[in-house]
Amino acid sequence: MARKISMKMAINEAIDQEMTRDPTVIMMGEDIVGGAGGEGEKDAWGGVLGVTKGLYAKHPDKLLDTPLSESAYIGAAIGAAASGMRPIAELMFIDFMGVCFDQIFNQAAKFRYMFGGKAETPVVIRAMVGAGFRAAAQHSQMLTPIFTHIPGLKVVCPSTPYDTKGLLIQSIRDNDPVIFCEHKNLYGFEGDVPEKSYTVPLGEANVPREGKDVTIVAYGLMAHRALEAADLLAKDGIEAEVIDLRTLSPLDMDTVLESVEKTGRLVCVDEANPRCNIATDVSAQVAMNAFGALKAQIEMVAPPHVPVPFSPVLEDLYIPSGAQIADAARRTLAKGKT
Amino acid sequence: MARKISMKMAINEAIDQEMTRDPTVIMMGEDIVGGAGGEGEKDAWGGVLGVTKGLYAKHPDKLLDTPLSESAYIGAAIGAAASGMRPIAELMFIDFMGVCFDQIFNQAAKFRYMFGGKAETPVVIRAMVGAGFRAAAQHSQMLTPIFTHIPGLKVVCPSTPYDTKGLLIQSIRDNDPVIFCEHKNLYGFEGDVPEKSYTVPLGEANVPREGKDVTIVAYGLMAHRALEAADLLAKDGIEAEVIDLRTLSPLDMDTVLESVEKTGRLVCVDEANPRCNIATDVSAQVAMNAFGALKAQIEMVAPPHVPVPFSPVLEDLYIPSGAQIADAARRTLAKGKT
Amino acid sequence: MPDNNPFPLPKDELLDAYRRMRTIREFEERLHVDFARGDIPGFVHLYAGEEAAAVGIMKHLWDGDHIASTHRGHGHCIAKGVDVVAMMKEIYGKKGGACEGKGGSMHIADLSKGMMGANGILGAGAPLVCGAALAAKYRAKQKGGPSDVAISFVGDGASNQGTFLESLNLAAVWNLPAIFVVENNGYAESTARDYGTAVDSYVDRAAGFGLPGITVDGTDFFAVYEAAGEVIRRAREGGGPSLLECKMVRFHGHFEGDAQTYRAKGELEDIRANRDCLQRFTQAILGAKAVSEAELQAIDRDVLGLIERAVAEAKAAPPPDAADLTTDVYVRY
Amino acid sequence: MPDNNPFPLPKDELLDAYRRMRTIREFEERLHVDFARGDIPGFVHLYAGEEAAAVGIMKHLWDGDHIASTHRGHGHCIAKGVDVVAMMKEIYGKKGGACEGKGGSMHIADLSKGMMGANGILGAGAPLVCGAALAAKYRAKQKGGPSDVAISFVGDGASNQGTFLESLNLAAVWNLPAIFVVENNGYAESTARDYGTAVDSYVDRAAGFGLPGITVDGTDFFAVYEAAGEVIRRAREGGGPSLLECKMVRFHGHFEGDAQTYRAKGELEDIRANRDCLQRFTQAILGAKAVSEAELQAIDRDVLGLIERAVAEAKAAPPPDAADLTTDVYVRY
Ligand SMILES: Cc1ncc(C[n+]2csc(CCOP(=O)(O)OP(=O)(O)O)c2C)c(N)n1
Ligand SMILES: Cc1ncc(C[n+]2csc(CCOP(=O)(O)OP(=O)(O)O)c2C)c(N)n1
Ligand SMILES: [Mg+2]
Ligand SMILES: [Mg+2]
Repeated sequence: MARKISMKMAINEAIDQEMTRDPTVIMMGEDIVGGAGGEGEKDAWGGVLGVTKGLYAKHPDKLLDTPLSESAYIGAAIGAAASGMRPIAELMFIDFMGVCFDQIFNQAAKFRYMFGGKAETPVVIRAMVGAGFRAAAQHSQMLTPIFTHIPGLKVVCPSTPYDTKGLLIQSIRDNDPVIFCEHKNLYGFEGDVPEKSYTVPLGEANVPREGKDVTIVAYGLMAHRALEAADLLAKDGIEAEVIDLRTLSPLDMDTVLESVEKTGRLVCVDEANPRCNIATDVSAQVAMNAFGALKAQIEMVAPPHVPVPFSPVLEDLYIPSGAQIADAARRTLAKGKT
Repeated sequence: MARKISMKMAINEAIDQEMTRDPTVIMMGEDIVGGAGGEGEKDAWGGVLGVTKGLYAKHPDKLLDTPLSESAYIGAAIGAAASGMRPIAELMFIDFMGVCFDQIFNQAAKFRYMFGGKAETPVVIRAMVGAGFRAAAQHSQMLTPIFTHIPGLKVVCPSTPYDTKGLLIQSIRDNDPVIFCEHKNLYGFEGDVPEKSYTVPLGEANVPREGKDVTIVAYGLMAHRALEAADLLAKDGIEAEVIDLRTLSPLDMDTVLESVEKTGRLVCVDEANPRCNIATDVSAQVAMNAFGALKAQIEMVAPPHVPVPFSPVLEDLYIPSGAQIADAARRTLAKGKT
Repeated sequence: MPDNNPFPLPKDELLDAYRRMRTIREFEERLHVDFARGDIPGFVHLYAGEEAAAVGIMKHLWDGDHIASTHRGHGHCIAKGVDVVAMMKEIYGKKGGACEGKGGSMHIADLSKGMMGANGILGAGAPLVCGAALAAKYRAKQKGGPSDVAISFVGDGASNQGTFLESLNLAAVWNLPAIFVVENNGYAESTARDYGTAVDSYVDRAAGFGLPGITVDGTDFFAVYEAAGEVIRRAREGGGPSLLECKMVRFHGHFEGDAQTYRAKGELEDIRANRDCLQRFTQAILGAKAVSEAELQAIDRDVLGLIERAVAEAKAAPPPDAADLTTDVYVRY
Repeated sequence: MPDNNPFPLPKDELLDAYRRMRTIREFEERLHVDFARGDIPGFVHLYAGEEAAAVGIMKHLWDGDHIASTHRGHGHCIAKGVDVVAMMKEIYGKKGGACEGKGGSMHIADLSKGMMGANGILGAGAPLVCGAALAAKYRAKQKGGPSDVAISFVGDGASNQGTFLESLNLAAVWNLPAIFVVENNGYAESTARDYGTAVDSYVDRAAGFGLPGITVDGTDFFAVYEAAGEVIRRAREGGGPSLLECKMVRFHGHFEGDAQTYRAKGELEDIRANRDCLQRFTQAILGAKAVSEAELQAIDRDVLGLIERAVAEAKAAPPPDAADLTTDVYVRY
């Protein structure tokens, strides 16, 4: 497992391998090939940040550039999924969900239930999430809580290249609609990734760091910030356990509850805005199901209830930092039973 | 205050009075007048359930029927709000938000922040919410958590005709975008409503029933179920305090925290699906900010993580009942410190 | 009478078309009565008066073809071969319904028949049909021969939804075997078509997206049948998408319970008397002596029997079990 | 030279048009350089090469008129009179920026100038413009006289968004004083217009929604000016909405950093040499001796000075305060 590749390449490789394996895997999106209809280079872009670059050469019939019509082509991916294909649709930025949300939450998510269990909709919707790109209010949101709220959807948000490849392959093979959230500020992040195909199951959290004093729950970019916080806390002799949720729906509460039973302290971190987010969701479930184990208040760390600002200084303040997370841990450690 | 009218009439009256008072108040929506372009009765519908019936006769220039194009006309209401009007847009069922959400969450909600505080968007988007109408998965959702998650939006969901009138008038006068959620199963619910114009402030919960043993937090139809639960509990000598949030953003956490300080027990009820909903939001905030006051686990009551089923027997099981809420209260009362 | 058939369908097909139209009509008229009696929960939108469109089109389809329907979906379902008893059970919210009682009138589907669902969201079927058509195109490429097609039904009102409009362009860009049928019954809820749609001709609307368009009298089964045949043939042969407008009439209110005061005086009586597609069809085939009255009467008896049985079975069927509330959300979770 | 003016604008207006176009050009070319140097954060989409459209249209507008722009918004802002220094500060994310540094390039707005914002969401401006036009219609009804208008800009790619398409119909149904300008620069990101849009003619697209449409050479200032004058006049007089297509060219990549390998060989050189709207305009007004070289050079000096000052002030300006992070979300909360 010595090969290190970026998260971007991990995505590319996952799609490549699944397209090779399964003739029903196709992909559609805006400029995912690039150069269509023009006189210059074909496969000119591979998506706005080059994630799918090179796939067209290998699978010329399976990547479809689309008009700028998310409702139509995301819906088409869903319709194709309901009629035998296994499409991956790229919603360039998750922020664009507002023009096509109906197809996702009222159609894909509900077919199976509304049709009495007689439909399968194996579609994957890949989208960039998250702040830090200086891309401002309409290109920087997480929005994971909105999808997580909807029954019938699965929601994935990995933090490492290894998990990304394994979870994406799993998502493509999964028979339910999956919203696959890729943090754009992790695209360049490198890590060990086996060349061969493998899967990481949905609904299993990862514990990248064990500790006995406090549990920090996070996902996506925040998993890295949580690890930074754990490093900071370690300097004070505090052993933080970091849980990377990896998938938000299904959610691996068992791992969280077990950890809280051990540590008695919980910090939930989310890059999504604070109201009704993943942090409140996990916190509330712990307050309901492991109350007895809690030694002190639960702490939550999230951006403020504001849109993502453009100015780099403000955006950096907006995104929860390792220091903020460590402070939150210290706050809960300072209180309550020992 | 002896006059009793339905919630439906309370809405009608609020719009009527504000249109009379303020020339910039206009309203648009599908069939909100009805009969447009036809040869029969004008003002034939007054909306799909007759809520705006009769307003056209009084304000013929101010009610605009629209094509079946929510993006365009909800967006138009927002654009008109940003240029001097005070529009009310009717999104018939909140379930239709998926075809027009961008205009709400990326435009209306973010203008003020993105434009550095230099915009005001005084738009009210009225929509029917909630289950119990046998209207199935695409016409029965709450979706309040999705709007509450978004910074820049205000979210209101009243439970009584009195609050409805006062909150709607306040929402129309408010200078921020307001999502005004009307529970369709409360339209016929009657209560005392003054004829004269009055406002109920946003961000203030109501406490329809005081009690010292357990706090039950709810809103909309669930406020009524919570009161039913309180009745049931009273038979066992348990005094439940019921908090009707009334507005979800801004949220009156002070009232909730104060109550929990007193009772030490919390049940949060939501008709929205369980993941990342209002119940998790309030619960998490309590677990963070009033942990010391909690004597036992927080209980949440919500429908299961499933779409709204059509079959009446299933739909009735889907919607949380007074008995379920009372059971939840008993569960938390059975545990922990006394 | 085998020689007396001036129509583009042989006798047994004419009788089959009659059977389907009659079935839709009786199904809907029966629902109208039973809804008024309070037997049926929820919103019900009836297709009565519009049968010629559904059947005239669906007569060209096979099971591998897909359709996506609207809130007014019963007619499309029946015409596409969805089981009538299962439909009735569904509308009653019962076990054994087409969707096990979980969907109801607005969500009847049967993917085994290529029926992708009635839809509570206006315009939502159009993107789905692009996807079904894309899948069909991939299948055709693999297996050769004429392609399966996919057909989106949309009302005149819903034809102003962005989802629908985007789909016209996408279908043209991808050259999909897709057909967009605008069922123009003159109203969207209580609002006249002409108020909400700025263009008179759907052929112009289609042309704005590079699609060929045809307008036909949707109360004339044969006109629909012929036009549908043409656009479906083109789509099967790789000639791409089309738009087909059927001008038609709605016999009942927007939904059951609608007092229809927005209609002109005498309008309903007039359309029942002069624009009844089933009556037109019956008169045509009887007039040409392509079929006999006795043959039609036999079908009528069958149909009434079927509807009667469907209602009886629907009423007798048990409701879903409490445990069904939480099943069928995911394939696996 | 007051007599040498064959143009529809008097000399001072020609010079003003020149100044606006030149300002946009220099603003954008400067950003191109400074972005490459790493001075500027985020996504930047440049309007260079497209100036004649923004200015040819905006010359007809007053402050009460509204426009809604796109991700490629700098040109619209400058043409509509938004302060150039405040714009530059905004692009640098600084205090005193048009949006106090909170919006950035993709969200510059100035409602006091009727500029409703650049927009990061394709097609999103069109519904907003319907609303501004509706408000204008109410104002006109009250005060009489010609109506304010509202103009939505949309790229060729974004003209396939449902929001945009729905708005065409809504504007026609409500007979709004709205104009929809399709800025057809031949590309949507890296994809050629002809791939993503199934119809060749935007006049046909407009006709599909009952709107009059005009196509003009968007690199010809006077062609734009004249056509815009016509559709704006009609809208002001209650004659309803129109669509105006400007065929134009994009001098830079989709956004800064785009290598543009999708272009034909020599394409960029060719359009710079032969389709430069500013060069065309300059040659026309100089050729007719309507203005003098010295007059233009004086403006050039002014403009370069302004841009220089804008950059200097933007660099020198302090960033927002930490406390600004949480202000300006609501008017009151
Ligand atoms: C997105 C959306 N908006 C509004 C509605 C409410 N609605 C249901 S049917 C209908 C009218 C549809 O008219 P038309 O498309 O002409 O179909 P018809 O009912 O005439 O068959 C409306 C407005 C909806 N279901 N979905
Ligand atoms: C709803 C939405 N989808 C996709 C994008 C990403 N995007 C930004 S600009 C662009 C291309 C726009 O092309 P066009 O409309 O022709 O405008 P141009 O850039 O050529 O001025 C795309 C796809 C977006 N911002 N919003
Ligand atoms: Mg209709
Ligand atoms: Mg373009």
